[in-house]
Amino acid sequence: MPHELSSAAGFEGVPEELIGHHFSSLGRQTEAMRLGMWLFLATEVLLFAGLFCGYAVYRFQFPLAFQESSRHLNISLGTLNTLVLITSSFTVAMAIHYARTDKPRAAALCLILTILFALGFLGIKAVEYAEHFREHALPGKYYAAEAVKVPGAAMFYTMYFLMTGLHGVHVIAGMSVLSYILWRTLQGRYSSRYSVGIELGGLYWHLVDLVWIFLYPLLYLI
Amino acid sequence: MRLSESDSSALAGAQRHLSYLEDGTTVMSWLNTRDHKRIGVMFLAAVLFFFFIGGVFALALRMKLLQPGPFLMDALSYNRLFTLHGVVMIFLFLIPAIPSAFGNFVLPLMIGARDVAFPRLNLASFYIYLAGAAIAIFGMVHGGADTGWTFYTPYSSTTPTQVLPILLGAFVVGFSSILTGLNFIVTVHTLRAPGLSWMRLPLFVWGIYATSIIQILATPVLGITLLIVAVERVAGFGMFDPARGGDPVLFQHMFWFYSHPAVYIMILPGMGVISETVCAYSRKNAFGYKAIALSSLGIAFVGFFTWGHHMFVSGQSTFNAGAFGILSMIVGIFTAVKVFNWVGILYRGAIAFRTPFAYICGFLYFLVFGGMTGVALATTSLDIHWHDTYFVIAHFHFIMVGASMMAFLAGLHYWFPKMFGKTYPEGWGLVAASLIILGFNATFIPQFLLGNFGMPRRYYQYPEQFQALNVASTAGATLLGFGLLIILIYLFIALRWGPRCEANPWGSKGFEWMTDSPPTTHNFDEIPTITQMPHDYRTHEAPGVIGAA
Amino acid sequence: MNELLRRLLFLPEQASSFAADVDRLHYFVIITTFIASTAVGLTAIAFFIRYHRRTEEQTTPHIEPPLWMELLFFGVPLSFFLLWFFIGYREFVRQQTPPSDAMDVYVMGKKWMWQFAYPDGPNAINVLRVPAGRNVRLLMTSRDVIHSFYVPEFRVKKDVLPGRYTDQWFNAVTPGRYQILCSQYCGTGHSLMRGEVIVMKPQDYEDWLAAQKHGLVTKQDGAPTGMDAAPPLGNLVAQGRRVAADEGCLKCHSTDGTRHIGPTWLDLYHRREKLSDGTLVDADEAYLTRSMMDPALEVVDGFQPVMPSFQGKLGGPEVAALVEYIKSLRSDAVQTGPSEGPAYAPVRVR
Amino acid sequence: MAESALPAKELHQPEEHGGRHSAVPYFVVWIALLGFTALTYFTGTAHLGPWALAIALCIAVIKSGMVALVFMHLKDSSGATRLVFATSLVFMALLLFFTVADVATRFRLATPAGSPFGTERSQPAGLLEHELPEEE
Repeated sequence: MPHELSSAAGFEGVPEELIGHHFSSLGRQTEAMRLGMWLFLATEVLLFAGLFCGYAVYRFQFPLAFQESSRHLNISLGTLNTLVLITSSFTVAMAIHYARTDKPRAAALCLILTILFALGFLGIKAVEYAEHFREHALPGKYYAAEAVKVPGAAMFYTMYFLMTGLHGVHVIAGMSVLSYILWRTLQGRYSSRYSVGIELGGLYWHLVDLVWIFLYPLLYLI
Repeated sequence: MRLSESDSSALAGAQRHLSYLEDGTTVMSWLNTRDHKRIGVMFLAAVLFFFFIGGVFALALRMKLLQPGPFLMDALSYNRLFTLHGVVMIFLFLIPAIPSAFGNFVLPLMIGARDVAFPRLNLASFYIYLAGAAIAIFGMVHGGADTGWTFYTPYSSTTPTQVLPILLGAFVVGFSSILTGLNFIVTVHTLRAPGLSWMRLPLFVWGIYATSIIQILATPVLGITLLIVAVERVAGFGMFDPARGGDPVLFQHMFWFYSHPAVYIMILPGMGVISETVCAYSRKNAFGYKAIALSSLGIAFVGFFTWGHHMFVSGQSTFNAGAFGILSMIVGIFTAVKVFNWVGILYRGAIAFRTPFAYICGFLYFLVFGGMTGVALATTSLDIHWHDTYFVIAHFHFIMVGASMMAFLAGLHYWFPKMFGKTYPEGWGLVAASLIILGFNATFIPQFLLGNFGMPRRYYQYPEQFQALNVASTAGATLLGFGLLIILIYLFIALRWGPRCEANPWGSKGFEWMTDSPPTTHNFDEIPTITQMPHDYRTHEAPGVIGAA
Repeated sequence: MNELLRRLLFLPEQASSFAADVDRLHYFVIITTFIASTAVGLTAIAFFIRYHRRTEEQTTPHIEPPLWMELLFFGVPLSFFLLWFFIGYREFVRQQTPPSDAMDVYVMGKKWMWQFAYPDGPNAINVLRVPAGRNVRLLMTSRDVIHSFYVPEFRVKKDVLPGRYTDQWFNAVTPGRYQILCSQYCGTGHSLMRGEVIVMKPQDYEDWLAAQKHGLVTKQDGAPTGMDAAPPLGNLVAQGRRVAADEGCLKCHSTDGTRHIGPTWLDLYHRREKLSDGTLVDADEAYLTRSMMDPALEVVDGFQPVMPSFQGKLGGPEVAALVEYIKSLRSDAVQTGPSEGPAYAPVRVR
Repeated sequence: MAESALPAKELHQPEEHGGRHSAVPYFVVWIALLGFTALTYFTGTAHLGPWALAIALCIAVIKSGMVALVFMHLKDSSGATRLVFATSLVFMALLLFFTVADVATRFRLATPAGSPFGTERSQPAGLLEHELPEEE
């Protein structure tokens, strides 16, 4: 029988169906779930790699258009969005911390804060999109903005909408994962003995924040 | 109280002697199963079904090519046919075949685990595969795409045919591939039996592990690429639109970043099966075990560096062509090392010539022939004449239909007693194997010559001088199709009325033969402790359960 | 030896300067591979026979390969592969960099036809005439999707990309007629997109060029496909401008955006015109051709139906040239139409 | 259940998360992230020319490193998970490197119209007809 790493005593009160029949101990299963989640995060990284690759190629081919167009983005809203997402990443980390130290109420509060920050992020994004639609700074053949006439500007906005769009979809997915976890936390499911569920949700949200940390300078600043 | 080991075995005591096939025979018990063995069998059935459909498309194409002019069908349906032949054969048969069907069934048995790491995820990946296949079939029924399985833009984003369902079908099937890969990596990392170190893992597990790495790291890039083309078709703006400065060659970069490692997804599990069966039938330990295992990982990683050799003449820069050319040579080495080591296994072995062994010979011949033409293609200057001609088609069919399908058939026959507890008729097996090997050569060697002659691929009508070779190729194709039909028939008969066989008919010392066949739902009564390498035939002692506690 | 192997492998004629070198590497690779694989095959068969299973209970020794053998398995194939690669890549670079003294020919691939234009004048559909023994550089682009210019006898092939140039060169050695094939899938007509390279003796080529210049050769080279018969001389846009001037179109239609008796032609292509009866129509090729032939049918709002019909006065090529001319009249806004090919201009690139 | 040798490459179990887990590192990282965001904002908006991209990417890498190590507990998780995250970044870099290398070393006229070193076609149409300057 594999060596029991964590003390046997630590598992009282853990619901029966949590340990798969084929896992010898809870420690091994948590480790498996973490490894599984990180593999899933690797696929998300490579999903965005496709878009970053497009951005790199077109920035290389149309440097003037990319610089001109990125100056016409609303930098203050972009920075605000970055602060919102970083703080949401902080609150989700605190939520996991509270769950692990048996304070489910505080954990639930942090999760609600995180979801509100996410909604705030989407709201700010919606304001920016509305502005783009008004000044016709739209991707591909819909591009007719007067501000930037350099060829290749349409390509910048194609990349802008593809990247922020896909990131937005991931923010929405992250919010639904967080609200599922919020519901589980309110049920008192997570404790210092079993907290892998909230950890995995937190990992996904941190990845969404990681992607934005790279998107923000590439699109708004340079 | 925590579920201790002894309790679980008492729990399983009731169904101790019920094999996984008899343990619940309602349809729901199959559709809602968590058992990796049942999911493996369901994948096998789905995969064989799509192999049959792809095969029918292939024969239809070959029939049309009997005549240089219009014959049997118009240009558009011919283009749709070869697109669907490509999509079905690659996304719905070759990529899931060995990893999802045999990998699901045999991997947990080989590492002494009761099941894969995430059984529910395993079932979800089967249903995602079916959903993707359903979307693709919906597209096929509504006419199907005429873009070729490579979906090159700007043709794929401007053609009026039904490209969107096929794109989304491939996108969804990609998820199933990712989830299977994820499941296997975590299983191998966390669920190995005690005493089973990395250097004692069976070579099939190495093959599946390397394949899963590729599935995890390559499939998302295909996902995003197909998504962007779908957005371009639906919303009208796209990253690859040449009128806006978009770069069609960028699509090819991102597509082949997935599709070249995908061809290694198709061949690596096949190499794993061959490593197992060569050891089993020559009753010999794996000669150069470390070399074969590490070259599987080598192929998995270096395979990501070589996608540019699909684009030597596509407007890619000369510098890049050189870089990709050298790296393609390096990835070719790992296959060469494996072939030499497989032949080394036969030295001083006790070779029993059974049907799977006939498939092994076919596999080695086709892998060497196909692999060397691949190396010849990678010498950039020869590729200029050969690219997008029938030479390339013959090259990848030698590897896909030749090597990978031969390995699939070898695995199917080798594990048929393990999966279903029945034996297949040996005589018919050898007849079918020789028919297939003969038919295959007659189909694809003329295509090599067509390629040399200069016939481009995907040609509905071709200049007259190519007709003779095309007729020869079609004749070979019918023979190949006939050979495969014989297999289908005698395997089905063996499944229904075949004689039951004993637990280890081949006397193989692979770890998966430690349990009885077909195995019980919980695989092992006691998780075995592994104390030696697989396929160790120095002692004669009956290959029963090794080191059971 | 070369001829025997070439015929054995069904290789087409070696009609360009580097075809022979390519085939020599081809033979080297094929012969080495056959020797190596027959050796491996024979050892395998020898093992089959020597070590077949004698008794069911037979046991076999545990053999591990010595390190030198593994390095041999690794080193020998690697050295051959790298040797082939260096020979091949040197040849590839030679094929990919056109010599600077090459004669330029502009190739435009369009859905299912090839159009060739020589910098100093004549252009032709599907037929490319080149002098033997002369370096010829092809500057290629596509009007819609990716095509690929492939001449098996010259061992040359290069994809033709929309919206940008790709180039390749060859030096046709033996005069004759060789088929051009499109080898990148481009739709239903992909297999019919064939052209012909006619390699002529230098003197014949000069005579042909001179004849083309004076427009003596009325018959259009090669069978013009119904879709797009370009007039024999000059490119389409210049031709369209000349027809518009001769037929008096410019008396009523301005080309700089100012309103005149008729609507302006600037930015007319793909503009949404509001007709007098209020319906909206997209000014595409069909609309432009219809309004030339039957102007009274669709009159743009705010203009008088005074335009005469040109039915019977303008032939197919003239209408096509006029449409091309109208399409080329675009203000400097970012391109909105499909990716148009480049105007044919002498491009000096070292 | 006999005590038996661990599988050679056993994943070491992360130390038990008892009560002694403090929240201080999270606050520190949060403040640091806000600081770096401000830093990247100022370096970004100040026109530093070619260096802007490099600086912005370095700051982004530092920020994402902090989030990954502390917030995502990569610091104290097993070797396998770290290996997975590292390989995904390596393969992203691989895709970017070869694709941009292709675009950078391409035949000069193969880049699209409109890019600074694109075809002459990107100049206003009038310029084309004149004879090009001889020196290239």
